[in-house]
Amino acid sequence: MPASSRSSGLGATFENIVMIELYHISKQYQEGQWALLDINLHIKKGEFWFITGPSGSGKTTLLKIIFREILPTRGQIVIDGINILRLPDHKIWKLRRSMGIVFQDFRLLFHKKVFDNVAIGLYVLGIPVKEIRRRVFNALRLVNLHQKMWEYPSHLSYGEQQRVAIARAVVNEPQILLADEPTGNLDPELAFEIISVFKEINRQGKTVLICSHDKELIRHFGDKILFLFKGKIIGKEVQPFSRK
Amino acid sequence: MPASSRSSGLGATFENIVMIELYHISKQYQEGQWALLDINLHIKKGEFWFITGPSGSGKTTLLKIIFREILPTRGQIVIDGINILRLPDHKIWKLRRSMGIVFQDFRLLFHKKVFDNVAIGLYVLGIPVKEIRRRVFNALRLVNLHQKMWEYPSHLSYGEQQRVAIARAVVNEPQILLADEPTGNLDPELAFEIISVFKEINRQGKTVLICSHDKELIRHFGDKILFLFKGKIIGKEVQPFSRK
Amino acid sequence: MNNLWQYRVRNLFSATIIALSFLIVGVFFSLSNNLQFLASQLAENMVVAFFLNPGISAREQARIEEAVKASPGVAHVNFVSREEALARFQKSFPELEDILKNLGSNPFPASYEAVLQKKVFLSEEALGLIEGIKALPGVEDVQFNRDWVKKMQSLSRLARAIGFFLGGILILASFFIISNVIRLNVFARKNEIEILRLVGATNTFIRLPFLLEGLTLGVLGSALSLALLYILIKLFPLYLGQSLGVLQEFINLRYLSLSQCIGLVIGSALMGLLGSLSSLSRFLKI
Amino acid sequence: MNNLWQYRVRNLFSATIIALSFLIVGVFFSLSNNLQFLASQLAENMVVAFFLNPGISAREQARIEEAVKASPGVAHVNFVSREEALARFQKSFPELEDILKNLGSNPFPASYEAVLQKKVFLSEEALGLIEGIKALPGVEDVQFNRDWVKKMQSLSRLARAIGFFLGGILILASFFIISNVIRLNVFARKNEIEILRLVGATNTFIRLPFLLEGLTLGVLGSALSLALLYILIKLFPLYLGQSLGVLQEFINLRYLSLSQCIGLVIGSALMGLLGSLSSLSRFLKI
Ligand SMILES: Nc1ncnc2c1ncn2[C@@H]1O[C@H](COP(=O)(O)OP(=O)(O)OP(=O)(O)O)[C@@H](O)[C@H]1O
Ligand SMILES: Nc1ncnc2c1ncn2[C@@H]1O[C@H](COP(=O)(O)OP(=O)(O)OP(=O)(O)O)[C@@H](O)[C@H]1O
Ligand SMILES: [Mg+2]
Ligand SMILES: [Mg+2]
Repeated sequence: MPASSRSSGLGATFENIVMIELYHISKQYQEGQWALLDINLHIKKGEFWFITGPSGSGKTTLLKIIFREILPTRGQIVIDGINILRLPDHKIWKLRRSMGIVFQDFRLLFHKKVFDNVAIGLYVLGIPVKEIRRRVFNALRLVNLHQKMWEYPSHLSYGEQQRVAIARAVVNEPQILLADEPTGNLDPELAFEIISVFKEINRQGKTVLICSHDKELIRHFGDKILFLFKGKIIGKEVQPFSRK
Repeated sequence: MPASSRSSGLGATFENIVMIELYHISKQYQEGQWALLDINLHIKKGEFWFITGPSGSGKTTLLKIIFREILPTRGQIVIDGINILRLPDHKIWKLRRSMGIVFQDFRLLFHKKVFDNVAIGLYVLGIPVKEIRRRVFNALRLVNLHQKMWEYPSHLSYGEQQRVAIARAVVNEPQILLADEPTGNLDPELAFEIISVFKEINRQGKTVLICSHDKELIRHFGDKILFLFKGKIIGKEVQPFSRK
Repeated sequence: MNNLWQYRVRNLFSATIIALSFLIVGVFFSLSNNLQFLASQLAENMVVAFFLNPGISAREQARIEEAVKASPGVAHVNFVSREEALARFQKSFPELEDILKNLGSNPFPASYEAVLQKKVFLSEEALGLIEGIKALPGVEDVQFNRDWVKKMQSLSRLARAIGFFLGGILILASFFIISNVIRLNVFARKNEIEILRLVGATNTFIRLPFLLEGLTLGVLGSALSLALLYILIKLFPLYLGQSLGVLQEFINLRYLSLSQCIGLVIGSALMGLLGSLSSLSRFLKI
Repeated sequence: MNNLWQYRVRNLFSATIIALSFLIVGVFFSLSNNLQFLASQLAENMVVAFFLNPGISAREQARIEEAVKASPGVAHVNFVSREEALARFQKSFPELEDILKNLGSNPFPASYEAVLQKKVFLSEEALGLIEGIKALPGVEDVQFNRDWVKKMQSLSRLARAIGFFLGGILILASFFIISNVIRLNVFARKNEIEILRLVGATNTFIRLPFLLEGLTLGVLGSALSLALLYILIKLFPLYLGQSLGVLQEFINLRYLSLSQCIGLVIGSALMGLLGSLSSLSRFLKI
């Protein structure tokens, strides 16, 4: 698969183009309990969003639906013009190659070295080894972990593992970057640095969505903030002139 | 095993008795890299400590050594008068029954219900079923999760899973409570509540050690604070008259 | 034990593998049994015939009879008169009737047929015994199929060798399988074991379920294999149908003896226990 | 393929199980081969003897010879004169020499011995053939061991039945084992598969390694089993030693034929592929 094909239709250069559209999205894991209820949201290309809300309010569920890891019970999602619910299973990989995600539970491979954990998304694209090495090193340097490249994740501290997950998500330079509590296990200084990295990526035209509880971070970086509570949007804060 | 035996020698009622003594503790996972270096620390019974420091500074390593999950490279640890490094493997269970721990990665059993995850420490003690049910319910109510008692952990949000881990650690009413970043995935309000729970337990005479990055929490609750950096103690803050 | 049910798919699979492997052991035990049975049946039909001189005196004949009967290892003795010998020959070779009719006198000698005890017949001491009697006056000739004796000896040895050889290999394989199955189970429950340790479970508390599991798997596997073997043995002749009437003696398959069954079950139970122990000692250090 | 090495312990274990199971299939194929060989050898020694009237005319005899030789399925024909018949009898029954000496004339008739082709001998048409020749004038009697014919037929059928029955069961079992081994492997790499999906790997990219793994396991397992079988067959007689000289015909074990070996390898390769596919289709839905 040529590497260029992953940006087909997604790499449009217009500003103000809508990237993620959610229409009446609801999710019910179990009868009678709505993890998400009637979510409507339009996210433009190049925007930087924070999603916040108490534990169990549906933040992770929302990210998983956008990533098409789970399907919503109701509603439609359009990403870069494509209704991803109509996408057949064997074409999901096209969508996935345009996105990077940092899961709340990291999902690292403990029997593979940090290098391979980060490189796995590049292997899949069939990129030459030299190029892979360069890109992985750069991604790890962004999160200040290049000196642990040849360690196993089980030999890392929890915060270091989280940074590996972040490196894996950004190494592909995806159009859309989703991050679920990416600084939950980092000290405030490092958290600040990491979000700056996301901001830098955002400045290159990528769309970024971050779930976070950290009020200070949100206060400092939040261009656009979505407040969730019990599965519902209870507020949006949008700065018309963001700091970017 | 009668339930009472677990507090043998550990439930002394004197104040000012030393509970945890660390002498020149150092830990080297790999040649040349000291995860901990010459840590000396005396923690008295009924004290409430925060341990803080940047990612990778050795907080988790310190807790694991106290819990005797790993052995230090150098130094000695005495817990309630017993040198735990001299404790033979087949007697570790006695030490463990006097401690509760919340791991940074939770370590829940995903094929067992929340109830069983919390109850596992009580099963081991051979406590009657009725009593187990009562205690588990109370522990889950403390972390505001009693309504999810019969769910599987995989059906919970990340913050909810963290609360299950907390409930499991406190259900035994251990003499020593260790918690590694117990509020990393919780919203500030809930984090506040949870630490209040720990404070309440501490008020009953138990010794509590919490690792945390959260400056606000530490500012609010911290009687005694230990600052780690690159495996060394770079500071201690001790309020002579703590708020308890 | 709880866990046996929890991982029922994996454990069913394991029990099936174990049963299969024991079934193979069982098949060969049963084959060996059948061979032994066939051998013993053939040996029972084996007799040594001492032909008497036509002109033998009554005293000499009595001495020979006594000597044959007194020999250790002789089960019982038949006297075959000359008339009986003739009648037998006529029955065996009806196409030679003409020849016999043309004969003036009965050419067949009388004989004592000694039926030897199986264990004696298959042993070397039979030869000495026979030589001794052959030396008596009045014994004209001795007839017995020494080749058959040897073949029977070899066949019996072969059966035993197959039994030990394949049995040994397969029992080793079964041990290997059980121990690996338990290891997989321990491995699958690594997390649970770890957490049990963390909450202060004693070693016994952690190990007991696995030991019971190994025991149960062993017993279950062997019981299943015995049932399968029984069905196989009962169904196999049916499947082959009527056409085998003439092969009756070959396919009259016999099941394992009770003591063999009990031995198999106890053996596999032990194997299950040992298999668990060997896995546990490796995985459950701390 | 990388993963074959990464999980070498588990895969070695798997290959061993598969090899063991194929070994059993191989043992029975080889047993069946040996039985078939024994049967064919016995069949080759089987003849039908047509006894001639003592007072037969030369023309009648010529007609009989012609009829026997012209019969389809007759491999070749021997003429046994009366003198030869007598000589044979003397050789077979040396203890009856006295009787024969007392005879005035040679009581044995001359005969044609027809050696039948194996396939004819074991078939029912042999009977019709024999009846036809028996009806010719000058044929006094026909002798052939119909029982032996039947036994051979049954034995051959038995061998084939054992082959199909046990072979079928064991090949099913092997398929089950391979498919489960691959399932375990897929299961063990669930996390990796999940992450590959997350980073946008195509289905082919994910499936190919498992298919190759199943293929390799199948081929490895069957090759290993062939090697083991060879060793078993070569070592077994050695182990039994000299004592079996008289049983040479039983233990002159034959290996599988080349086409059977190739069949086994290809079959197990296919089995590996199918086993992987069946596991993958269940686990790799999305
Ligand atoms: N099992 C291990 N093998 C090798 N090195 C390890 C291992 N565990 C931890 N380390 C290293 O030891 C150092 C301290 O790790 P530790 O987990 O104690 O940090 P921490 O303070 O808990 O960090 P965090 O806040 O990120 O959880 C780190 O540099 C880490 O890479
Ligand atoms: N697989 C599942 N099955 C059933 N219920 C689920 C499942 N996943 C999540 N839930 C429930 O859905 C609700 C929302 O979960 P979600 O993980 O989206 O919360 P969150 O906002 O990410 O919380 P946190 O900050 O604790 O991670 C929770 O009440 C949770 O219990
Ligand atoms: Mg979440
Ligand atoms: Mg840590």
